[in-house]
Amino acid sequence: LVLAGCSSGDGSGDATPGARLPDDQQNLTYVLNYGCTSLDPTENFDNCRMQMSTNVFDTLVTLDSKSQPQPKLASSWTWTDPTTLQFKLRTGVTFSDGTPFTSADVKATFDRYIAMKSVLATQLAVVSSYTADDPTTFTIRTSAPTGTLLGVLSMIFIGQEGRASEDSYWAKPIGTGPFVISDFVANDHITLTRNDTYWGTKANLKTLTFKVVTDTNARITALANGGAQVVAGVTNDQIPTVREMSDVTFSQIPSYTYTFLWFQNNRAPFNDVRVRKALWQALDLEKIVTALLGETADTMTALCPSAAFGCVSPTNAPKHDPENAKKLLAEAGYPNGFSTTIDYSVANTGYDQIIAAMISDWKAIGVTVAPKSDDQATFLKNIASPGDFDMIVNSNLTTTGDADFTLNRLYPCSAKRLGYCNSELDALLAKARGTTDLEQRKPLYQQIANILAEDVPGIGLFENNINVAAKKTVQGLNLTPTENYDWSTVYLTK
Amino acid sequence: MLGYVIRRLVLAVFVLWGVATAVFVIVRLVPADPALLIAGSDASPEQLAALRQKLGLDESILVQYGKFLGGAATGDFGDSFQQRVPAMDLIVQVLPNTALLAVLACVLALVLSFPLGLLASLRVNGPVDRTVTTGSLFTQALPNFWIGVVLLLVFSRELKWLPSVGLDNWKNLILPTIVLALPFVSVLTRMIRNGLLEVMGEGYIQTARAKGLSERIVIFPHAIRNAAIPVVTIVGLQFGTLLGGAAVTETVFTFPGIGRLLVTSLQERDYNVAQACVLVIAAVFVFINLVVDLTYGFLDPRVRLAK
Amino acid sequence: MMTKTQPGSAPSAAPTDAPLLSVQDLTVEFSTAAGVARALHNVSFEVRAGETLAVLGESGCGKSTIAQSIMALLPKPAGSIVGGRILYGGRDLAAERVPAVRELCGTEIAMIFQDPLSSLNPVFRVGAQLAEPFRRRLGMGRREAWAKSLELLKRVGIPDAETRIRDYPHQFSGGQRQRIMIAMAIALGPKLLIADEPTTALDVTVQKQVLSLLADLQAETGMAMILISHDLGVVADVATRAAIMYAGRIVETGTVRDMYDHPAHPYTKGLLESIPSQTSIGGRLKPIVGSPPNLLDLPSGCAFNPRCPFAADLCREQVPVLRTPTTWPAGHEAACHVSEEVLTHG
Amino acid sequence: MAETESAPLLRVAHLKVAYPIRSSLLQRQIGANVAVSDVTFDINPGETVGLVGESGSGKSTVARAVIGLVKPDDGVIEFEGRNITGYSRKQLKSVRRDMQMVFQDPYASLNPRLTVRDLIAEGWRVHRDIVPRDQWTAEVKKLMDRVGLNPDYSDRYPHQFSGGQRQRIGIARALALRPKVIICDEPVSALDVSVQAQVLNLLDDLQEELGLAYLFISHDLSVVEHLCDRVLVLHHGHVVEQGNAREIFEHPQHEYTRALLAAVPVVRPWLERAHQGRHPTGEPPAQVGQK
Amino acid sequence: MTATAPAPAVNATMRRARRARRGVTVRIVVPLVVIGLIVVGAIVVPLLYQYDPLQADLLSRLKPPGTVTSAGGTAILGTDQIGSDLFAQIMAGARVSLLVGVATLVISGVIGVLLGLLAGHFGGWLDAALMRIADIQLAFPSILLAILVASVLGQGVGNIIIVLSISNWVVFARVARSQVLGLKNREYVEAARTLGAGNWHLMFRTLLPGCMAPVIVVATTQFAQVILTEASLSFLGVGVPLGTPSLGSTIYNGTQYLSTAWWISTLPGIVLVILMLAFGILGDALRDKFDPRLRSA
Ligand SMILES: Nc1ncnc2c1ncn2[C@@H]1O[C@H](COP(=O)(O)OP(=O)(O)OP(=O)(O)O)[C@@H](O)[C@H]1O
Ligand SMILES: Nc1ncnc2c1ncn2[C@@H]1O[C@H](COP(=O)(O)OP(=O)(O)OP(=O)(O)O)[C@@H](O)[C@H]1O
Ligand SMILES: [Mg+2]
Ligand SMILES: [Mg+2]
Repeated sequence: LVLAGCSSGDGSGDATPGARLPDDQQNLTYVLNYGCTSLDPTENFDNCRMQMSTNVFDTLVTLDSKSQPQPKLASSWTWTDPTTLQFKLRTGVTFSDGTPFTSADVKATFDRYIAMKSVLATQLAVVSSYTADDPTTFTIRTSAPTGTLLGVLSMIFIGQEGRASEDSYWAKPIGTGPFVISDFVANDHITLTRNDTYWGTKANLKTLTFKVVTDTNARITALANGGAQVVAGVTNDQIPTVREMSDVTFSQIPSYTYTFLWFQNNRAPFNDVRVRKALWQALDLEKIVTALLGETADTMTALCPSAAFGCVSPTNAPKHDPENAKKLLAEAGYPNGFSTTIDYSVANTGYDQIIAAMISDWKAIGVTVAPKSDDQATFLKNIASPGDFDMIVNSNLTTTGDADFTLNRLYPCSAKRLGYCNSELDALLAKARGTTDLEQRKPLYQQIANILAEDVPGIGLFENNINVAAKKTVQGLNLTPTENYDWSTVYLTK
Repeated sequence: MLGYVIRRLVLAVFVLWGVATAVFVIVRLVPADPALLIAGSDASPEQLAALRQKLGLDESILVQYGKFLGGAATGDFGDSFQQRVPAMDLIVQVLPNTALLAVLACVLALVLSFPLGLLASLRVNGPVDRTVTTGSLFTQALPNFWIGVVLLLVFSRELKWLPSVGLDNWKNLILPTIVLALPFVSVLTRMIRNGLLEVMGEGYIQTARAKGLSERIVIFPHAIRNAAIPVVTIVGLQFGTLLGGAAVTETVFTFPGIGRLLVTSLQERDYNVAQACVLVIAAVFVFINLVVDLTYGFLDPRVRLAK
Repeated sequence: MMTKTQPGSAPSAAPTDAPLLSVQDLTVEFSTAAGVARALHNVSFEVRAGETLAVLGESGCGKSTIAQSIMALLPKPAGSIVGGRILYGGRDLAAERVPAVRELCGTEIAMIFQDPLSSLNPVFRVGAQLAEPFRRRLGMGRREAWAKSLELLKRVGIPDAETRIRDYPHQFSGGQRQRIMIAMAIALGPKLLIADEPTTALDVTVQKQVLSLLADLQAETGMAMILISHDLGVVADVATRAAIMYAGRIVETGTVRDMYDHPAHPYTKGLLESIPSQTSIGGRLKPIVGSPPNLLDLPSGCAFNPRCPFAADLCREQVPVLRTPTTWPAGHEAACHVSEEVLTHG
Repeated sequence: MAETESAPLLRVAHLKVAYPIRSSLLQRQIGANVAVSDVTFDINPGETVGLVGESGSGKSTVARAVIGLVKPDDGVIEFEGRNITGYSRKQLKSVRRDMQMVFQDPYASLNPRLTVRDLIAEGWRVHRDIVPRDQWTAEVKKLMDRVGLNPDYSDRYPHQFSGGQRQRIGIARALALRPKVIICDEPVSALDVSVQAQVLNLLDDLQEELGLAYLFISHDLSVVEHLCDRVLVLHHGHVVEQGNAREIFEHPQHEYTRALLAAVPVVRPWLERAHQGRHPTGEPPAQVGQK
Repeated sequence: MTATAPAPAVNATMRRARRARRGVTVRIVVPLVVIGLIVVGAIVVPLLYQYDPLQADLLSRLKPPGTVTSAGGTAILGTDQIGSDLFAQIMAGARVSLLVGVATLVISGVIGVLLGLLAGHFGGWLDAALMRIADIQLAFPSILLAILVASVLGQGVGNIIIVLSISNWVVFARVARSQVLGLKNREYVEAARTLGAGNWHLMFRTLLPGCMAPVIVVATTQFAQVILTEASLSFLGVGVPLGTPSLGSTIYNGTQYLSTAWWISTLPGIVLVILMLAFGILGDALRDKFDPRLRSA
């Protein structure tokens, strides 16, 4: 299904799992490093909603580790023509409240997603119509051949017909998944209990608690004193501490999360590609990432993370070269550098250090950059279309695991996010999306990556790893690059 | 007495109206779009517009203000933007936790500071006094988040005696209570010390001594009762501060309290929840201080009868 | 309660031979930011049972300090007894530990203070404060002590005592508060009552009542009294003997009548002449020139010499001792080198 | 002594002052406490009028009303023929040059944070035309000399002086404005007898030299008897007796006046006989003073 | 007590007196000296070190006290998470903290005392209105203001001063008002009135000086409070921005390294404690000095 994790830590050895704990002790707490404000996956798709929805809902299909679609609520599907996709739905599935699952539920869910006009809805914009032909058949027609459609569908969580249009339903939803929500306090915790009527393999855990802990010390402490069994978001500086704990395994895999820098491409001096390139060449990202993030991140040159399909490294990426950077600046008419600002959100802990390091590098080529930290809400306002900033640093998630999701959303002229426009790129992006054959899409993305490296609308800074520390008693956890894990396979041993 | 309470309540309503208006204006002055926070930076303009309409943010400010005041009067602050449940429900979830914490911190502070203050005042300017006053200044000088983290590392991580996050049982209350009480102990200790010193110079203390009462009795009912009067006032004010100001401690210990709810609702621009939090905190504050003033009258007959 | 002396008007009560209280060479110092002030210097006097001794003098001359020394009420650590003895019932109170002296307070020696409002605890009912000596010192029960308090209140003439006993101090007038203070002081039947300016805060009509109350009580119980005052009239009303103080020393002592009629110290004479009288109406008063000395910076010799119209060289060099000047009757003493030369008796 | 032919300097007629009783919260007036009512008297230039009465009888209230610190509820106050009753603070400013006050408490009535020089010159800061600024120092020294203070001490603070000296500073401050009448609210009550005599003599001398008039308030009858030409006896806010000082002390008419006189402790009670003549009904004051 | 006893007793009294007297002076002088040293350090040290808070030296991160950095210098107090010299950073932080404290106290003190004077002097509806506003301010969580100002005006030292001033004026207003109410009926204020003094004269020449002693005492204690509040603003993400380190923000950033690099947060914490202790002791000593009842002791 997905990449197997949970044993890549060096000190872990091959643990011979102890005996399973009895069922009434199968209670696991997973500490999250991100907030949970709402559970509605149709509105937005932040980490928390996706994590929770993955375990409470089912989707029609899921993507495996090689981004290949696999059946879930849909037992099979066929492209009856290049723009028509027909699903056969699984029978005998019920929601956790006992209502049976039918194609009407799928249709109602589509209605909801489209009505919410969220980002996923824009991904669904190619869908021209959808019909519930009979209780077990669901058909989607698109306006053009779409290679990414199944990827998008892997993120559509199927809700209940009749109630799917109500906000209150999604605030504490009922799904067909292996777990049921029993308690939710925003930004504090979500408690899931096993769905004993689940159609598939029933979950091993009796209860699963997602606990929001934003303080780094408290997170590790919870792991140390038994307050939690699994902890996400171990920072680089905490890794030695975690490694020292004898009953804990530390695991890392690449994720779909990455951190990037944007220029405001239509604002001087960033409207000059030489300036943008100079700022890139000034950065010794290798050193910054190694020193500050260590194993928790890898440098990148593309604008989306290499774990995702199509996110290939450009062949022409500028190298760290302060001398050349100075030269480029002089050519662009800034022999003595200039002053500018860099904007970031205080919600992103750890950015302070990275930004200070980058500012130091830029100072070496004569560019003075003032840091400007904003409260998350203000930051969002600044980066929402049309962006109001000189430079920003932010992180993002290629949710679908496909380059199209990130690149086609942010960099076409129509996106108006960072004042960047290149019609050649637009054409390539459209072409890549229209291509269903993965092998044919790959070279297109190589071209796209090269154009982006040439134009430097932004800089890919680093790809974040998933850094999870878990007690050795936790078994069966498969880490995935999306950070949404299927907890139904997890169980606790003595 | 009843008339006094009624008049105080009238004033309290005025104060709460002021707080309500201020919070209403302030949350709306803060730039940022609540819709954007719900839907994320990638949301489409259509989605944002629809959200704003749903949240009632497309209405004129005056209409919003009218609705807010009208609702607030009946305890209905509208739904949380993010969670789509009544804002009041969220507060009801966390307020008792914070209240419990605040009460415990007050009790702990009083229990510690009375003997310390007394001891210091009895040995004024001596080594004990110096130790107590310097110690109290010392604990007050440490930022609470620092103490919080240190306690967390020592008692939770290293010694594994106490849990570090959440509120599952009484053990979760210990560390936050200590952190909240520490600066309070310092303030109270010094207040009690200074109050006692002041009172010990009063004529009635001389009278009590001249009656031949032992020093214990001179201090115990005579001095303490008089010195307690300003202490009660401070406890009232501090209790209010504890409610609203526990955000830092609650964050360190991931404690589900109203301080954290207020901070996150502000960060999320969840106007209704923020407004409700501020008003509830203000209401508790005003109420506590009313109670304090009544207690004050109870402790000091001159106040009650001179009303 | 002692009944040694026969009832009668206090000033004429015959003193028994052995003094009840004997203060000998009492010296008290206060340490202040500016230096050490000697508030009392070799002060000696005696009080006999049934007798009233007045201590007279201007503000700051050390009157209250005497009272505080006897009652072990000197503010700690600023003030301390550095010399002399306070003999009471064969014990030296100056050498006893504070708790030991406190044992005597209330039962043997009691005290009332100048300001009756600040001397009552504002937060307790007067009944409770009155009952305290009974409960804490005699171990009486609540009810019994309360009944005793009520009796006391009636005795000092608080009208409507049954209801007023539940009131708080601020609900009483100044005169009434002072009566309550007196009630509290006489509760345990002390043998000696020290009244530190008991009427200074009261106006004349009330003062009169309080003074006669004190006189009546004294007549009834035969207790001795030290009346501290700066009012020559009040002293004459109440006391038989008086000690005049100046800058921490007793400068003259004797019977009130003899002292007023034939002062043996220029200071006493000056005081008496400063008072407006029949003869001065419309004319000028004869004040003592200058002002009282600073205790931290006393003049050499007689402390009064800079203000004294008769000061001779000797007065500036040598501190005069208390003595009976020739032609003055025995028991009348003054600390002046030149009493005989400048003042006359008879 | 000036007699009634000439116009009085100060005329007070039917003065009534009530202090409002306010609710503690909304500051609404919920009642009034009548402190004095129907008080009528004159002060002629160069005359001393005494005001006696027990504590709380309204003596200070009369003084405060006359000098304009409280607004009368009824009655007329005329100064040199001008009705100053309804004067605003601004209008009163001119009157205050001619009418000054000396307070009871020499400790509380001097701003502890000002030097003697500043205290005395404070009035000139308010009334800028009296003494030009460059002569302040010299004038202050003159005044200090006048009231018997060492002019070298002009840079000292009040706490560095004794009670009698402080009261002299208070008098110098009042004199600085060159008033015609000084209201003395118990100026010697807080002083020891020896110092009291000095201050009384000073007041006497100043009156002779400068032709000042005094409204002299005291509860000490012997002082009033010594100093005053005419006396008003105040009881519960009413004037119960008024007239020539000697007359009243020798032949008190009102029962209250008699009680008051009888309560005064006599320095030499053994000379009681002499006093009997003055107090024909010298009985104990009964319970008059008690409320 | 025997006749020979007095001599040692005199000495004991004098000694105690001298010690007490010295006590008060020492308790005023020593804190002032300590504060002075920190102020001088805060001005001089960052200059000497040519300290740039944004200068990262990634090879010398998290080095313990006494380490030689990659640049060749010795970091006597170690380095922080980006390799800055901690000593220089602490001193620069003290500079920011002191600035915030002083500026806040001046602004809120001036406004608060002024309003307190107005309320106390004029009384009536003005007093009632101002005191209700004060109540509103007290009942209002200051974190809200902090977030407002941080979002509208951005993060910055100036904005923190604004926030803290707004939430601190009430203390001064209340102290000044209660003091004025006490002074108002003092005879010396009446005396000024009888001179014909106007409102301005009464408020600023007569009442204001009388308020200053308690205001100064309150100021010293508020100073500590302000610096600590600034630190918690850092904790909540609305404190001083990156590039202007305050003591509070340094301590906060260091808490994440408490278990691995204790010095980052502990050393500035110690400096903060020393500073607070100095102010606290100074405040208490001033209180003792201004309190006539304790003066003679
Ligand atoms: N606690 C103290 N510390 C320092 N000096 C003191 C203290 N108490 C009294 N003194 C000084 O001792 C001297 C005598 O004071 P005391 O109170 O006995 O005077 P008094 O005669 O009672 O005056 P009054 O008539 O004003 O009550 C005064 O000069 C006073 O300044
Ligand atoms: N500011 C005030 N508010 C209300 N009542 C007052 C005020 N000042 C005085 N009174 C009342 O007015 C009455 C007269 O007071 P006043 O001060 O004039 O008396 P007095 O004769 O000067 O007394 P004393 O001898 O004690 O100074 C008293 O009953 C007093 O309680
Ligand atoms: Mg005294
Ligand atoms: Mg008066």
